[in-house]
Amino acid sequence: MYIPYPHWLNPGDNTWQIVAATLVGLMSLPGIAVLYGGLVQKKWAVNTMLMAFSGFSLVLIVWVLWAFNLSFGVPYHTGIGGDHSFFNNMIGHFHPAVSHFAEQNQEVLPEGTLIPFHYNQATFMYFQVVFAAITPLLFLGSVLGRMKFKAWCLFVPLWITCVYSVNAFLIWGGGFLAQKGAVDYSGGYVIHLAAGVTGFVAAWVVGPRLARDRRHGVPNNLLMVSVGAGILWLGWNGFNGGDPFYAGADATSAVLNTNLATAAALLTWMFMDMFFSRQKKATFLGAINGMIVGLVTITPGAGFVNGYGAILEGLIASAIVWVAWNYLSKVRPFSKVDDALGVVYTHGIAGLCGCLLVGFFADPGMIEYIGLGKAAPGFSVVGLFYSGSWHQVWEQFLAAAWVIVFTAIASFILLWIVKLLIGLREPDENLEIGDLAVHDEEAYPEETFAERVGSSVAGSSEAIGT
Amino acid sequence: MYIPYPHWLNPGDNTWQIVAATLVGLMSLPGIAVLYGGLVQKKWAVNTMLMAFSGFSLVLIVWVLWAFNLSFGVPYHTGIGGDHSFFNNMIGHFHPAVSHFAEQNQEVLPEGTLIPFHYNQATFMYFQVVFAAITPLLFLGSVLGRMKFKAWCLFVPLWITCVYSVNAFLIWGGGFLAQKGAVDYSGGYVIHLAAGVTGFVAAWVVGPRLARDRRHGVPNNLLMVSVGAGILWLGWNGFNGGDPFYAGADATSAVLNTNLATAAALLTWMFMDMFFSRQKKATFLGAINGMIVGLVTITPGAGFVNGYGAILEGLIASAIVWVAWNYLSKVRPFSKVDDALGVVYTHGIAGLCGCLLVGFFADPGMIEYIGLGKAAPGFSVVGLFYSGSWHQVWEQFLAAAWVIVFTAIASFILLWIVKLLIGLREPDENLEIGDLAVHDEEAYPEETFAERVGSSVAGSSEAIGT
Amino acid sequence: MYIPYPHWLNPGDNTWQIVAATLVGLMSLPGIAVLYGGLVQKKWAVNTMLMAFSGFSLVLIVWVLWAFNLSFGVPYHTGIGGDHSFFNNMIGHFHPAVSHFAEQNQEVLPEGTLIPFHYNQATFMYFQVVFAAITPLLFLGSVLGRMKFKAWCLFVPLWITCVYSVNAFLIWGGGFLAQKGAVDYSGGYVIHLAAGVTGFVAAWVVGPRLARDRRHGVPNNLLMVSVGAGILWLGWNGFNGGDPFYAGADATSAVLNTNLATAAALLTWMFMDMFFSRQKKATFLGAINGMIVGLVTITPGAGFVNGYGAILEGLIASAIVWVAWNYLSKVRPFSKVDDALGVVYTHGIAGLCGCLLVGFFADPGMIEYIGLGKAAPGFSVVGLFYSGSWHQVWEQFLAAAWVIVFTAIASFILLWIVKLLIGLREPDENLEIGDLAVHDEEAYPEETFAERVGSSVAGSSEAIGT
Amino acid sequence: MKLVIAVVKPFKLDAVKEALKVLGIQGLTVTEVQGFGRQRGHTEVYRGAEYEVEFVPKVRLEIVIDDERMPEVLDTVVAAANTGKIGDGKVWVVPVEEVVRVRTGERGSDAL
Amino acid sequence: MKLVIAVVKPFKLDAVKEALKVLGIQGLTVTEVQGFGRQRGHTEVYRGAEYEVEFVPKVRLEIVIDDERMPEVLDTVVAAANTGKIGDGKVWVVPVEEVVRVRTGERGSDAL
Amino acid sequence: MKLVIAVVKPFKLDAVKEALKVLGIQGLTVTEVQGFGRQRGHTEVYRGAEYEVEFVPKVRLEIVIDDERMPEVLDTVVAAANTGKIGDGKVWVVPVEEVVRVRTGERGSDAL
Ligand SMILES: Nc1ncnc2c1ncn2[C@@H]1O[C@H](COP(=O)(O)OP(=O)(O)O)[C@@H](O)[C@H]1O
Ligand SMILES: Nc1ncnc2c1ncn2[C@@H]1O[C@H](COP(=O)(O)OP(=O)(O)O)[C@@H](O)[C@H]1O
Ligand SMILES: Nc1ncnc2c1ncn2[C@@H]1O[C@H](COP(=O)(O)OP(=O)(O)O)[C@@H](O)[C@H]1O
Repeated sequence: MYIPYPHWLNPGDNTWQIVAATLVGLMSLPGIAVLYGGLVQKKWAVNTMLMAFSGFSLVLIVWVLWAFNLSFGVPYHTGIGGDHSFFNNMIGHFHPAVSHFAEQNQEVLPEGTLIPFHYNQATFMYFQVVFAAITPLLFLGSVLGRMKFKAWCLFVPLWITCVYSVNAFLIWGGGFLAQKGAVDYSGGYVIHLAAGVTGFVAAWVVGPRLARDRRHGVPNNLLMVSVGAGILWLGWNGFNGGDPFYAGADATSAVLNTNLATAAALLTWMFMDMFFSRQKKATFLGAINGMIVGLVTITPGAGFVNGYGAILEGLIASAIVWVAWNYLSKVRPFSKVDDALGVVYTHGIAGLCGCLLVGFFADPGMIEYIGLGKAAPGFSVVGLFYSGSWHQVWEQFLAAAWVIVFTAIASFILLWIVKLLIGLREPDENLEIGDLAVHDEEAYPEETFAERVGSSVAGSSEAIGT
Repeated sequence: MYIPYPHWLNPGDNTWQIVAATLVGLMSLPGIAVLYGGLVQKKWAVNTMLMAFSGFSLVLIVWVLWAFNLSFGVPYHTGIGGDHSFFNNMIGHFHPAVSHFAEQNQEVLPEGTLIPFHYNQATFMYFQVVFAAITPLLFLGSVLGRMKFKAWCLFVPLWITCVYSVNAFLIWGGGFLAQKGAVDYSGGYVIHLAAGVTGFVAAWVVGPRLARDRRHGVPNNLLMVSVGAGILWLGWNGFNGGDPFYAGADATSAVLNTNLATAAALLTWMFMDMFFSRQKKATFLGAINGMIVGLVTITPGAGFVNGYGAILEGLIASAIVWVAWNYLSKVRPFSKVDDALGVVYTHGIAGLCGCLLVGFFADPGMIEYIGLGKAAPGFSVVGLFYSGSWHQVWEQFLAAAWVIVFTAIASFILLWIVKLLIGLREPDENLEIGDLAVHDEEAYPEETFAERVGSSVAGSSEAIGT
Repeated sequence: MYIPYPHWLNPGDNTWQIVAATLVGLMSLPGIAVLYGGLVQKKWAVNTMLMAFSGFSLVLIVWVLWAFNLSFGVPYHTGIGGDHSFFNNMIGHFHPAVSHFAEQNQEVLPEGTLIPFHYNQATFMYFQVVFAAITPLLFLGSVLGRMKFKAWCLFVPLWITCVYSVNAFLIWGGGFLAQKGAVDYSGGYVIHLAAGVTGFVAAWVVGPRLARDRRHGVPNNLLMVSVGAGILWLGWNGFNGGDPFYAGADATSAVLNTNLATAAALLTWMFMDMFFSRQKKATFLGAINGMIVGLVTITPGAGFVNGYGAILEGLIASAIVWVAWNYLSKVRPFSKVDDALGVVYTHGIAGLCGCLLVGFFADPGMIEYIGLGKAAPGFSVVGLFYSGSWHQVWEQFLAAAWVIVFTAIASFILLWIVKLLIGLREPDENLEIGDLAVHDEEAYPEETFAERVGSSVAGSSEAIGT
Repeated sequence: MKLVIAVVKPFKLDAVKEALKVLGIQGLTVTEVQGFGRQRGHTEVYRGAEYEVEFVPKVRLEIVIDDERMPEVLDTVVAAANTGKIGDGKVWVVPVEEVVRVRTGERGSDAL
Repeated sequence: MKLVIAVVKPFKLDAVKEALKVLGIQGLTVTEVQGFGRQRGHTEVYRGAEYEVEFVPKVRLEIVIDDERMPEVLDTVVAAANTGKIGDGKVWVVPVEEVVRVRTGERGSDAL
Repeated sequence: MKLVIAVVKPFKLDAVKEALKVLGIQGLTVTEVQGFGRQRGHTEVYRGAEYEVEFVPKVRLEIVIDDERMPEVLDTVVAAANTGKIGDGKVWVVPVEEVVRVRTGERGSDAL
């Protein structure tokens, strides 16, 4: 006699988790690939897309071979300090996770979870890897149009191993910061703030695009931007909805909140463009910026705030980032670093806003896990507006400080290692040409002037006319 | 001790509902945005996409703040007539729905449901809002290429509040028409018929595009149309599959039927083009028209008809709309109103066909909810072909008459209000230029002739050559 | 009193199955439609997309009317040989499946299943039809740019009926090959190997594209390729994850493995391009080829191999197909047949690799269905590396031989029938022009030179200037 | 023979073409070009960055004709392309020493 | 010097270019254009609406050459571009008073 | 009057345009073209298939001017477009017999 799954596995939760993961995967491919591919200058579209596809692939392999256990595995004890010392709670063990046990056994987190997982480790690993994989694709936006392709292929695995894993373990893997009380519903710190910081540092270390490209570098295809943006928005339902790890009430509340914050942020940016920009016109790409800000801002608190909080967070963050985008960008160091797509604003500053705003808006009534008996009413977060206490804001701030400082320094070091090993920039003669020089391909090939080399025309007589 | 969800919540049903909602969201963004963005003239593609993204966002905010309870909340008693009078059953209470209770408590419909919902209100609210949000995007197709952007931003919230909510309450919220017996599985009346009527009225009130645009206004990108069309088709699995509100047998039957009707309608339109059009050629955009007609037609009956019914409905409606598209369009008033993308045909007439055809094809054997005891075999609808009675057809007809008349008049009034307040049309000098005049952006920017104003070329020495 | 579903229906499993099916549907529309639409020469993009949409639709109708029961219905007894003879186990009964019983009753396979299905037949039928429907779209890639549109509309239904149904029944429907022990997790034989073979035979019988097109036929839009490729990759989560038919641990393990093999294959192809190609450059379209090879290769074994196996399969198959693509293509018959997009390599050879590699890498520890009592530990497959026996390899080989030989011969005959009835090729004067000749449409219409015929400019005064 | 080159507003192409047809002109060649002149261009804004575009889309017509037809052709083009607004464009005339019809090899006036 | 302008069918570009190479022509400039002439255009249909396109895609070649090479170049282009079908195109010749090579500033024949 | 035709590298368009502005040139017309010459093209590779592209993108400027301005315009364009690298392009001059401003019908120098 056969059964489809063990008693601990719930097909509803398992389905939600894997579907949410698939939605997040779609955010990267084709989402980010074509969003950035359409926003970048035409001559760099192919390079951008290939970096997205290869970056995603590299993270997948690295993840199952070691980074997953570094991020969520048994804590690695450096032995420095006591059991609860930072250094004994900053990273997991180095161990692959690809055997049939690793894939099919029930997921268990070393430090224990409030509720045993309702699915196997493959589900959890896949859900987590799509988050890890999108992060480099986000900061890719900062270094478009000049970074050496090989350098990208080396930097991504290094960064995931040395930077992402540490932040993930500290905040999600039950590490030091988690123990201190900082919360990150689904990646405000680990993903967006870290991506913004890394992108900015990388843009600085790699150096700017050609002056010529910055002078003429308009986007190439706004319909493609639309394809990517739409997938990003709706894909985010999985990004934030998947993070309670169960298909419960908080998951769908997080989905609704995500959409509310995003709508509020998109409209805020659009109206600020209409009323405060020099042209006094609503712009499509401005609206998309606002949309991204909303998605990013609500990420660390999607299931901790209520609908009002979500709308307000989107509104506030969008206004802040709009101002930063239009004015902060004119002062050093921002004016000096060529962050091609402005990742430091739409992910860095927006992520920071979100992380801090949770400290204010978190509603204790938003129960992530229901508590019975003395655990009642359950697990939730209490923000300043409900507790009157600055505690959570402070915890959020400390974690933000850590992520910014650590990520900046570590990324800087890794970039230098890559620079010394193989160099970070394409040579100028390639920069002048773009995709055709680096990949022998262009985004929209023209057939009139291209002729196949040594093409066999076997089996077909040339037809003439037209 | 913690549990992931309350006893009344079923993770399978909750997952299906939120995933279905996400699929419907994708139909709007990027679906409709790029379908219309690719079909419209190149000079209006950006404006079209921005209207789609902003319209979607506006509905989200309006929905949670008041429109949700207007549509599905406790009936508002005008006091005119008795308890069952039309005026005491036409709209819900005005009340926001964004508190943590509103989001996390179990969904309950005032007039009661056959079966208590298996999920919280956030799930239901989000599922319903993506339906509300796509409706204005549908009639957007009628007013492309001339409507003032600000007017759009004002009309959409007004329309959702005054028109959509009323229709939704009357037919879905347990209102008068529902009590009378009209059925609408997932939006033939409330969404498609209403969108078709509103679009047509709006196209008339706003006035036509520039003669020049109508003379030269070819689509700009058929591959984009393909992206949007494909997402629309498969996204519709959530649109119709989500409407039993439980992941049961009728939900997946509705999905299969949706695909059957769509395939039949696509092929019917394609073959009619091949055999009856002047050119005697199959066309891609013709096939897409047929596809949309199929999707729309099956919507009001997806889970009430069986496979035969689905195929026949698609075939019949596609043939009818094909004839209307090619001939009715030549007679007044159709010949006089510039319905840019022909929404009145593919959504209005197709929706009407679907609403009426349910009255004929509904199969009592298609059980939406299983009845036990004397409720056996359960809830289903009986069409003329099974009952021999015109009853259902008549009910469907009455509801259609209401929706057409009410929606036309109400939309007309709202449009005039907007016209008086801020005007409906872009000035002609903007119409001549399009996106570049209204948003300072164009769909496919050209870099050769664009030069950055006051671009800092800091940190990079201009490279020469190529 | 009402209930949402019968006791045998599990909403979690039903949700997973229908969502997985929707993801697979998205792989075809818009996936394959725009992947191929972007890869083909600009002049054929519309034709390509219309063939994809119409092919998908034709299969849907044919499927429910007869092909589903031919593939999964009660075996048709030819009476030749005994009960277990090949001829009594090669095809199912001819019978439609569209009544309300067919849609809503619990799915049951005639030869019985290890575990009764947790959902109704509509779910299963829809899941299976999206697999059937994508197969012709795959081999469409071989005959692009010359096949007569009407011939396509006739060949697809014939092929599904006479070729697909037979392979499906033999391997999945409990037919002869299944009884012998060949395994195909989700379509290595039935879909990819068959598509590769059919495409190659069709390319040969239909004849090559115009020499002119082959000399100048560059792709037209690499961003569109990216859209299609991304949807293909993530959609494959449903393709392989759906095949245990329950949302269990093996389903999500299959999803993870699918992504691992794909990442490994993409990177392998990319690095081989960087180090072994003449240009020594990574190319985007090369990476996409590798991606497809990975997806195809893991398909027949996604849930039978573990993570190591998945990575190695992707690596090995990608290297093999890369060599075949670059060298085998230069020798007869490959050099003589104009397989436009190289389907015989990326689906044929890659599918074959996958089918055989299962025989080596299948890990008995990967349990698809858990066995209780003496059935413990459950159903799994044992490959050479675990059993030391060539048995499974041999079974896999026999099935491959059958599929190649039968599919090639049957397709050849069907093509000739179509050729005799209506011809297979567009006339040369149409081939010279492409979409504009066959459909009166082009992919990216140009408005400057197009003028509406007899356009009514009613209701609008021409505006002048700009 | 003469080569008349006219740079006019794109939406005037039909009008000019039709007017020339009336004159019995058998053929012409059109190029999409960008014009720089008194008519100022526009500003584009992408993600807050302003780009100045000093050029305006125009169409450029080339018409090879016999010397004696030059005056009427010139007047016809100017009349048909005129809107009275800045940016209407320019027409200029260049001498042509030889013309050949590729299909037949005919030369001179016969080639037109 | 002379400027030879040839408007021919796009798929004939290779042939013409190769033929000119044989003649030792060092360079030329090509523009994608739309031609109007005896060869009729086509009809496009989008969502049931018919659009008439009276223009046909062509490529326009510009070749600056020394006077004495004019005849052979003319013949070569005509021969290479010919298909004998309507729409093969036209070639015409315009006088050139000066030529400069930007890179070196060389003038006249040396600039070619 | 004269027609100055300059084929230069696309990224030199701004420089040339600005230089001409300084000279007080009121207008010009630009076309995106493909050039064939000493500067070799490139190879493109799609799915393993190699395609040779012998053409290089250039921009083609047309400037109608009064005879006496010809020398300075010629020198200005050459100076502004020069990078010293192969492929800088060519400039040639063609005689113009008549010019008309469509908007006003003005002829000759007044039309410029
Ligand atoms: N000197 C010139 N040489 C070549 N083309 C010119 C010249 N002057 C103007 N043009 C073309 O004519 C177009 C219209 O000229 P403009 O000065 O804008 O308006 P108007 O001709 O009405 O004064 C310009 O866009 C440009 O394409
Ligand atoms: N008078 C003309 N001036 C400029 N271009 C012309 C003229 N006549 C024809 N052409 C160009 O030559 C092309 C071919 O001419 P057409 O009359 O179609 O065929 P044919 O030259 O074989 O008679 C046209 O498409 C157009 O581009
Ligand atoms: N004889 C010619 N006729 C027309 N255009 C030419 C001619 N020779 C060169 N050109 C144009 O000038 C461009 C530059 O010429 P090229 O020989 O590549 O470099 P250079 O002028 O520096 O020697 C070419 O791409 C082509 O567009």
